[in-house]
Amino acid sequence: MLDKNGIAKCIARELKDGYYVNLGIGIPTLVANYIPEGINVTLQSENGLLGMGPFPYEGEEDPDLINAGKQTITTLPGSAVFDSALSFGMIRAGKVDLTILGAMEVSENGDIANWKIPGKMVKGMGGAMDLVASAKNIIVAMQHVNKAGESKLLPKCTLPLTGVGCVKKIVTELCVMEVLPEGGFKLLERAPGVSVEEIKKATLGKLIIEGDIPEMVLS
Amino acid sequence: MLDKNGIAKCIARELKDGYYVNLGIGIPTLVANYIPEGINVTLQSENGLLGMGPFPYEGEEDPDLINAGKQTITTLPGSAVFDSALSFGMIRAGKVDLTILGAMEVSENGDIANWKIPGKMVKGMGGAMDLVASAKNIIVAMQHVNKAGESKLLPKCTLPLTGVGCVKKIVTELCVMEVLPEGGFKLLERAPGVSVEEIKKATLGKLIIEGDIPEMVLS
Amino acid sequence: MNKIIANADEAVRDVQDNQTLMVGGFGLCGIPENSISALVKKGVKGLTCISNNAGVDDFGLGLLLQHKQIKKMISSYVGENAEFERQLLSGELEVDLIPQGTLATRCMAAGYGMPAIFTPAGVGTEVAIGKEVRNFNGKDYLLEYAFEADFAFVKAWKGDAHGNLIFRSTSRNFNPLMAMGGKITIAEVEHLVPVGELDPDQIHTPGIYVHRIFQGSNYEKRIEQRTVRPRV
Amino acid sequence: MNKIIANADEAVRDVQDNQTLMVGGFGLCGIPENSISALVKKGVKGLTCISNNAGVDDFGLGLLLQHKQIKKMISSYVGENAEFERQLLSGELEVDLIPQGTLATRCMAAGYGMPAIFTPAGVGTEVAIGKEVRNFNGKDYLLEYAFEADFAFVKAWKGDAHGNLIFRSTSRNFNPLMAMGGKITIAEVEHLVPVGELDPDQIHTPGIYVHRIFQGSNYEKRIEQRTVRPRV
Repeated sequence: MLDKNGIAKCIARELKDGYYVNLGIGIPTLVANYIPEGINVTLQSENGLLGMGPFPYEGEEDPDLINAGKQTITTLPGSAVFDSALSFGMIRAGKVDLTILGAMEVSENGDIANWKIPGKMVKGMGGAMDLVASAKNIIVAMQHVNKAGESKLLPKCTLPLTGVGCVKKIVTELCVMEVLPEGGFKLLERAPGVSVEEIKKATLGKLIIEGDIPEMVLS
Repeated sequence: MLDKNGIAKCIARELKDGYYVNLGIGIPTLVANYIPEGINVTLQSENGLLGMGPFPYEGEEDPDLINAGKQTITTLPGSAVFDSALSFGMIRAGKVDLTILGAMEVSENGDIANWKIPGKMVKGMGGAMDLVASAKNIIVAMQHVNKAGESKLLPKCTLPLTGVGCVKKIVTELCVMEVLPEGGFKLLERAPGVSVEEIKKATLGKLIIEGDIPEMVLS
Repeated sequence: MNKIIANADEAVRDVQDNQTLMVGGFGLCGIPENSISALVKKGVKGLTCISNNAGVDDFGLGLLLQHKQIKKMISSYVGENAEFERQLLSGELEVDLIPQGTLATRCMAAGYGMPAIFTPAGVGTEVAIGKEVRNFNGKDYLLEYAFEADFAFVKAWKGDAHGNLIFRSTSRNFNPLMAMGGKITIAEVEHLVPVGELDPDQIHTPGIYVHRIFQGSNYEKRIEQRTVRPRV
Repeated sequence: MNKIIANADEAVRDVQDNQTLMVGGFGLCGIPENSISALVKKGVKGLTCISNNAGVDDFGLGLLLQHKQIKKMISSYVGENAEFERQLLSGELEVDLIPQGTLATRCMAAGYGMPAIFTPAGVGTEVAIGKEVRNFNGKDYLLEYAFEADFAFVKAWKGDAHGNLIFRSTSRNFNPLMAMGGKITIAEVEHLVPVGELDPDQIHTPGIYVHRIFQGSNYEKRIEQRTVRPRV
């Protein structure tokens, strides 16, 4: 079973040299801590920055320099700043190679719901709908089940959608799954110590298991 | 009868303090020489400059600094440079107060033809179609008749159009005319020494003459 | 060409009840602090505000909410704000939630003279309800209309009497887009500099889009999520 | 993130016959001189060039015309060029004339992920033939599609290994727009500077749009219409 950092570490293996990556709030943000050595990745923050650096040292916070989660950050040599329209322009144009974000539900055809729970105060979709509608490659980082113990991997989302047929891969505390173009969650890897049976039990949508499912190896 | 500089001088009276103005090639360019005292006007060059200054002194030409006519120019304090899309964006958004350009023909409903003569080598419309489709106020500066002695003020243009129903005012060597919303060239002023009869003779489109037509006074 | 006005009160002098305002900034970053204060002081009511966020309880647009001056918010993300939630639940406040990129692009569209744009954001979701869907090259897009506002309020780092603006770091965000979308655009700047001091190549918003500019004062520049790393 | 390549020949190595190229510049101002020379040397044929102009007889795209490498020009204004006229009249060369603002915006649209845009330019003229006309707020607009090119060639003043670009004065023109419209974008720069030297706030084209960058050489920067005023 993976903790949040484990999920982040697992996703970080997907990063390729030269990638431009947009990281959502929560677990996705942690991916930045596990970028493999020798791999150069540029982080895009959709409020208008390419080349997001680490948090500033205390006392060096700049109120004019924040990320999309409104956290104080830093730039790096080679950073570029731009307005919000160009930021989503480059996202829509498919220039961002990988988007990693959280979800409340994912359906077996790749639909994602992560912005609204009917009956609860709705804060808004922020940039999530733009990102999922545009990114070439979307990986969801989330817990396999919700707090009530119900599967978040469903035949069909029950919550209002953020995007349709867009999720390519899902990493949870239990496993890594690929969403197949024809539908279904194809099990790729098990988290350390997690059995296929446990994954089956926690997955309500169509789970596709072909051959032996290897346990992942995280360095 | 006005010469080219006279036409430019006459049009310059239309300039108001604070105006952003786009000047076409030819007579319109001369308008910049007659901006009334106390009137501040900012010239827009559609290749991407606000605040176009005069030609450079010899030896100070900068190949990176040209106007839409590809002439070497200068900037002024307060100039701003931008790309071609933003340049036409501000034109389309109606931020340019006045556009002055030449024409081969103007029709009595304000259509303009100034880019193409069938059978002759066509160089292109450049930015003219964008300008005439977008500007709030378009003044045409041209000769009243063509080289063959035929009127350029017509019931209907015979040449391929640049824009439809867009010309507001026309200044020729003979007179100043307004294009009425309901159609027709309303005669506003005669050039010095030009009679109404001469203007009538040179105008093929519907000329509207109401009351006494004053002779213009140019300082 | 002198667009300089004395101060924020003078800047908002003709804002009327029930008008639509664009307000720049992302979270509390790059918001027109002085103009917001002046709008509170002026007490205009029934405002529709187009702004990515709605401030916090006691800062940013939260100040206008506190005084019940806002009728409707058009935003992508709201609610770091208890008063906002109260007004929303009680029905005093309307909220239109719009994807962030759509919001940015609709503001930009006005400044580019484009009456509408196509975006894939929201296709197949409740955002698409009632909207025209059109397929280009096998992908569906929504038709979304340009935004225009009676007034746009933006905050820049530097500006001059012509209205030319330069923004600093990520406080740029929505500001240049909204500067282009106002029928009247009002810029407050940290540094009002003499004409000629700004490099023409470095101007983010050409002055043609700006109608009034003033030297702001007492910038608080509050930080919403202060995050730091330990010194090693 | 190192996008630096050795030179122009290396930059154009995989350009194929019959591909579509965007070529930045307005007249001879801001054209990618080195890349054009390398394309001449490589001898690729049947090119479709999207470029505001077509150069002069012995410079700019005129060089590619001279060697009969261009099949089609997509431009707003052409013909300061005898060889161009000859090829056009003989039917060797196709030309699509497009309003300048439409051309610029169609290039930009690709970089903004917008499949099409609306513009009033050309409504009621022969440019509108066969195009969809749509009325917004009482005004007619044409639907025009985004341009994409196999390669975009741009010329910047400064650039770094990440592909970030800064343009100088009006040599900016179409360059940033075409930089966004290339499937592969190749930038040549007068000054290739170390990463970190460019101010993030002053970058005109963020590196994400640029795939290859090289230090250009021997810039001629020819002036098409030298105009001066007398010293008094």
